[in-house]
Amino acid sequence: MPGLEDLYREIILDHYRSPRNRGELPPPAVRTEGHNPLCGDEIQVYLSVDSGLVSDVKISGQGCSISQSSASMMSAAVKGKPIAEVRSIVRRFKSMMTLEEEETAEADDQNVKLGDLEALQGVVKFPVRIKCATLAWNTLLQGLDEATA
Amino acid sequence: MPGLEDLYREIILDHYRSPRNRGELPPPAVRTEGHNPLCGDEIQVYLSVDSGLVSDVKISGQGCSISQSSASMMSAAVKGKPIAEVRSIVRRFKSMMTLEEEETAEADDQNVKLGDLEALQGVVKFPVRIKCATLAWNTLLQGLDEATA
Amino acid sequence: MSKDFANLRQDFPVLSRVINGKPLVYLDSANTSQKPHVVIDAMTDFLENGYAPINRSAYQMAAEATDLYEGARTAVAKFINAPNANEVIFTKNATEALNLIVRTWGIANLSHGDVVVLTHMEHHANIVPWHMLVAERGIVLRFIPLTSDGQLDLSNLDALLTDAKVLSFTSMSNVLGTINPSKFLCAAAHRAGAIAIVDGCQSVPHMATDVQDMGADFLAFSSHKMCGPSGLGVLWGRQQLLDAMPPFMGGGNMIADVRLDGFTCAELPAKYEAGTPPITEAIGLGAAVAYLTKIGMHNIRAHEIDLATYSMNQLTQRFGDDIVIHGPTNIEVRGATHSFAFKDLHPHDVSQVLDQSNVCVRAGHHCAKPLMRLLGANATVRASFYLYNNHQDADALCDALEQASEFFSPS
Amino acid sequence: MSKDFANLRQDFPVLSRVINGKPLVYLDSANTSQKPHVVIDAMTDFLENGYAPINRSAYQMAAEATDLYEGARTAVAKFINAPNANEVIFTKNATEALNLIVRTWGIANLSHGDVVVLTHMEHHANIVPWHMLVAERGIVLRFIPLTSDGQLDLSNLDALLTDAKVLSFTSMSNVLGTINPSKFLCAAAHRAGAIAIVDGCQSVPHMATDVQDMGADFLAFSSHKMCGPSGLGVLWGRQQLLDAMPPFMGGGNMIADVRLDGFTCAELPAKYEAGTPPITEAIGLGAAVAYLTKIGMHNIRAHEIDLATYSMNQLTQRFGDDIVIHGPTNIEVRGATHSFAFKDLHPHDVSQVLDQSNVCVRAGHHCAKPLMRLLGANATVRASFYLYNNHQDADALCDALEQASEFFSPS
Ligand SMILES: Cc1ncc(COP(=O)(O)O)c(C=O)c1O
Ligand SMILES: Cc1ncc(COP(=O)(O)O)c(C=O)c1O
Repeated sequence: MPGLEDLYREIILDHYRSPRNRGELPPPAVRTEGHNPLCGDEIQVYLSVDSGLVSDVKISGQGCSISQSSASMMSAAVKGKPIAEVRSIVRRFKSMMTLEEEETAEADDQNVKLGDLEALQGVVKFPVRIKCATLAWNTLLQGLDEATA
Repeated sequence: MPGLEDLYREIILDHYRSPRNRGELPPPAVRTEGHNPLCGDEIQVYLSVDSGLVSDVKISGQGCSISQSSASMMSAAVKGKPIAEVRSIVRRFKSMMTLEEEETAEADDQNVKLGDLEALQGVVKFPVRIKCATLAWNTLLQGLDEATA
Repeated sequence: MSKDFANLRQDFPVLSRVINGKPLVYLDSANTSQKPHVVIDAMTDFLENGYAPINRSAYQMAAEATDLYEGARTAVAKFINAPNANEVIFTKNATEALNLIVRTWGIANLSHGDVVVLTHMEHHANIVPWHMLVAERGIVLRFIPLTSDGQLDLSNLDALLTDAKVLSFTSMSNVLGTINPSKFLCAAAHRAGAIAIVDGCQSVPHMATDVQDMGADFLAFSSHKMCGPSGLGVLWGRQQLLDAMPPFMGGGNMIADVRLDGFTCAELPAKYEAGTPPITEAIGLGAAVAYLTKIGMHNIRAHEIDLATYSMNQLTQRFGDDIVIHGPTNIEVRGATHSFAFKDLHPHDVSQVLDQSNVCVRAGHHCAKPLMRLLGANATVRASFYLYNNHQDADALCDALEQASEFFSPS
Repeated sequence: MSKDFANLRQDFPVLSRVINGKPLVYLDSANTSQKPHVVIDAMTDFLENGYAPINRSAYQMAAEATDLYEGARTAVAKFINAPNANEVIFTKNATEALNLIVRTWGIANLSHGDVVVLTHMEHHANIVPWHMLVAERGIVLRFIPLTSDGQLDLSNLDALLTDAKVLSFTSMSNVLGTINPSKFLCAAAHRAGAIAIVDGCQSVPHMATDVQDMGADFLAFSSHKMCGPSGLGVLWGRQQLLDAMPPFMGGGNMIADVRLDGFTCAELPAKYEAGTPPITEAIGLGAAVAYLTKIGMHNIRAHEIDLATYSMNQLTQRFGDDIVIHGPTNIEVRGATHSFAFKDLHPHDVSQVLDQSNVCVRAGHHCAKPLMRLLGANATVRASFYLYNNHQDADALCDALEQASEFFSPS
């Protein structure tokens, strides 16, 4: 059985205790909301897109350590990046979070580095928590689609 | 396990092969119809009531040996009898057909003789067939209620 | 019969039951099938060692239970070649699956005057829900008639499908054994602009199913007829349709959010699985599907063609004009299900005498009263075979019929 | 704890499961309960020796199966003191039972502007089906508010019930453990001219139920929360109401006749049991009801009062202000179900650490989001006890909470 340390790496607890990019953005930033129907957690992602870049991102809402730290790390990973690269990061992260190897990744996603986000790899061993880790990411994707529609 | 002889007494097969009171009665005779939803059997009971007597009764429809012979014996048992006595016979018959002793019989039902109908007692050992045996009786009851309403 | 099929009788504990010194001859599988050890054990093992809620709690036993439950869904999806496991909805039986379609897709898409085409050989489960919509909404039902040998009469199909919004049909008749040309019918429905709903209750247990090749939009079937537990049915539907439909029952699990003033639905498949689902039962069906797959659906069909041929021959050879077997004579288009009239005996009386020999058949209207009226009978005797039956079972049926004949012949 | 209750732990095979060297501490029974040997055995025995269809075929094994199935109905009727076994309808879960009422009685009796009164502590299963009727028909929902200690605030009850047609409420909150005054509420509903629907999911497994004394019109509950199998729920209703209502699902068994142009309904209970029912599951519930009756519902309630008191005391003594337990403090009006907030830890994180000690609790919204909003939380940790729990389980919960506290405290 995987132990607690596999799930709660130090870096995760750090992001949980001091979340980055907390807050809101005023319009015209895009605001999207995500629910985890299992536990009732809610998250809001605010997204500013500017000349092909994710120029700013903020996170609000509540959740467990996994969903909060995942959101915090995500915000740090995508802020200031070109949209195409952000989508690559999302794909890489989501494929890390799937149990079976789904072929969703595209060729050049390999070049993308997940950095700190690798710490969330342990979540896969706790399938119930995968939805916690991916909540912010699915919400971000929705926002990206809206912002670039 | 009860054998076939318990179910198919000779008198039953006789009524099945030569059913009594087959046919229809024209209005103002009351016509009621019964279904056995299990096997699809249908029966029609025609009932003439005259100055407190069941002056005539006829049976049509199709069914298995148990339902047909039960209908035939019933017609013979009630024809020409006062309505109160007919109701007594119905109660006695139905209580013979119940597995658990329900207290539906009334005091003076004891005086009623079932005669040939006793041959149907064996049906109780074959619970699935009870509905066959009681189909005509329930249909008769409906008719009585209509005729005396 | 191949040796494999002779051996697999041991997989079914109930088949060794002896009543009155006679072995069990179970010929009522079109009604409900027996269960192999592996299915019973999967359920017992789960109940004894790992029973837990699914999709709700986060502890290990709950995660394991969720894996087993979702694993069963994936197995069922593979069994019918569904493109996506989320398109597989667990219901309580096939009847709920068919009602679900009518109350969701039907309510959203059908209004006064809209035409739904059924066939004259449908089970009540594929008639009565539509009748309800006739009463509520004034939709119009048309019925594909039958040929004299119990096949669909397709000579007028295009006219019947004109302006139709739905074609809903059984892939195999539970009375006649007729195997309908599902792929052809789905294509015809689509050409006419209708959706195709397939009642797969009688075919899914007995032959390979491929919803993509068949081209169906919805498929309904029952766990209990395919070696799985009671209390469980399956609805498969194309994701696009399922996503667009309104919900069926409201409650836990099917929601994304609930407020005092409204709610939003969850994604598939949760959207159509309100409340605590049949957890143990789904796990049992998962085991049943694995069992059937291991034997091979093509082998099962071949075995049943052999059984259908042998039993049909025996019945006609031994009883000649005394028996009228309904449905097609061409075994290519029929399953191993024989409904018949025997002499002038009432089916109830026949089955009663058969029961003395521990031969289990169904006597009745088989939940297909419109078809029975067409056959001119209130009831038939139906002997239906499955993978665990053999030639001896067919012989036992014939022997018992002979006894019935003797018993009721005027002495 | 009395010796009897100490011994009955052996009746539940899963309780001897050891994970990671630690025994199972199952505190999720408000979600779904474990099953005793007698229930598992009743199901296995049926599947191995007598599985057969019910109400359809006439052979001996089918007759035996029908007796077992109908015997279970009679046992359930007696368990809740229903005047008539035909008033007991087997559904797939309590959610189906509640939806059934809304889609039959509700559709037949409620129209635009009609008022339905619920409470602020309802499970989604007793909210969402009504929301659907709000959207379809424009009925109006009112909610009985709660007091600060999680009881129904009845100070305005008469006003809330004015012109109401329905009062539908849970007899015990699955979140707060609050036991509602069902008899009083049914009487109040009737005084106002409304019918009373009781969601008995949380009370029927834990205390004696008497529908006649309670005065309810409908009662819904689940097999799987009362030691019975999954895939089965119960709807009880007064015969007069059930007889008058339109059918719910259409199909086999629920009909008296079907023609191409319409159908007529069967009598109770078949009218509401379309298709092949959960046969094995009903037989399992029959065994569960016999098991609970033998122990005695009053003894179970007494045992749970003891558990509730002990666990409440331990939690508050050991964690003081670090724990906030929701709901009433008076054990007379609460079951052994504790929802709580622990320090500033998220319930998911708490339950994850508890799982390391094999302590199984639920973390989430418990399918009662409107109530969660009232509590100002997205989620709580819920520990729920049943007849097989003991003081050691409460101690294990407290020990594991201490570990959670340590694990997350800044190092
Ligand atoms: C109070 C209450 N009502 C309804 C339900 C729904 O029961 P089921 O999931 O068995 O349909 C539950 C349990 O989940 C409950 O606790
Ligand atoms: C063709 C067909 N459709 C539907 C059904 C209904 O299935 P269930 O009783 O499992 O709901 C059956 C079986 O009874 C069937 O044979």
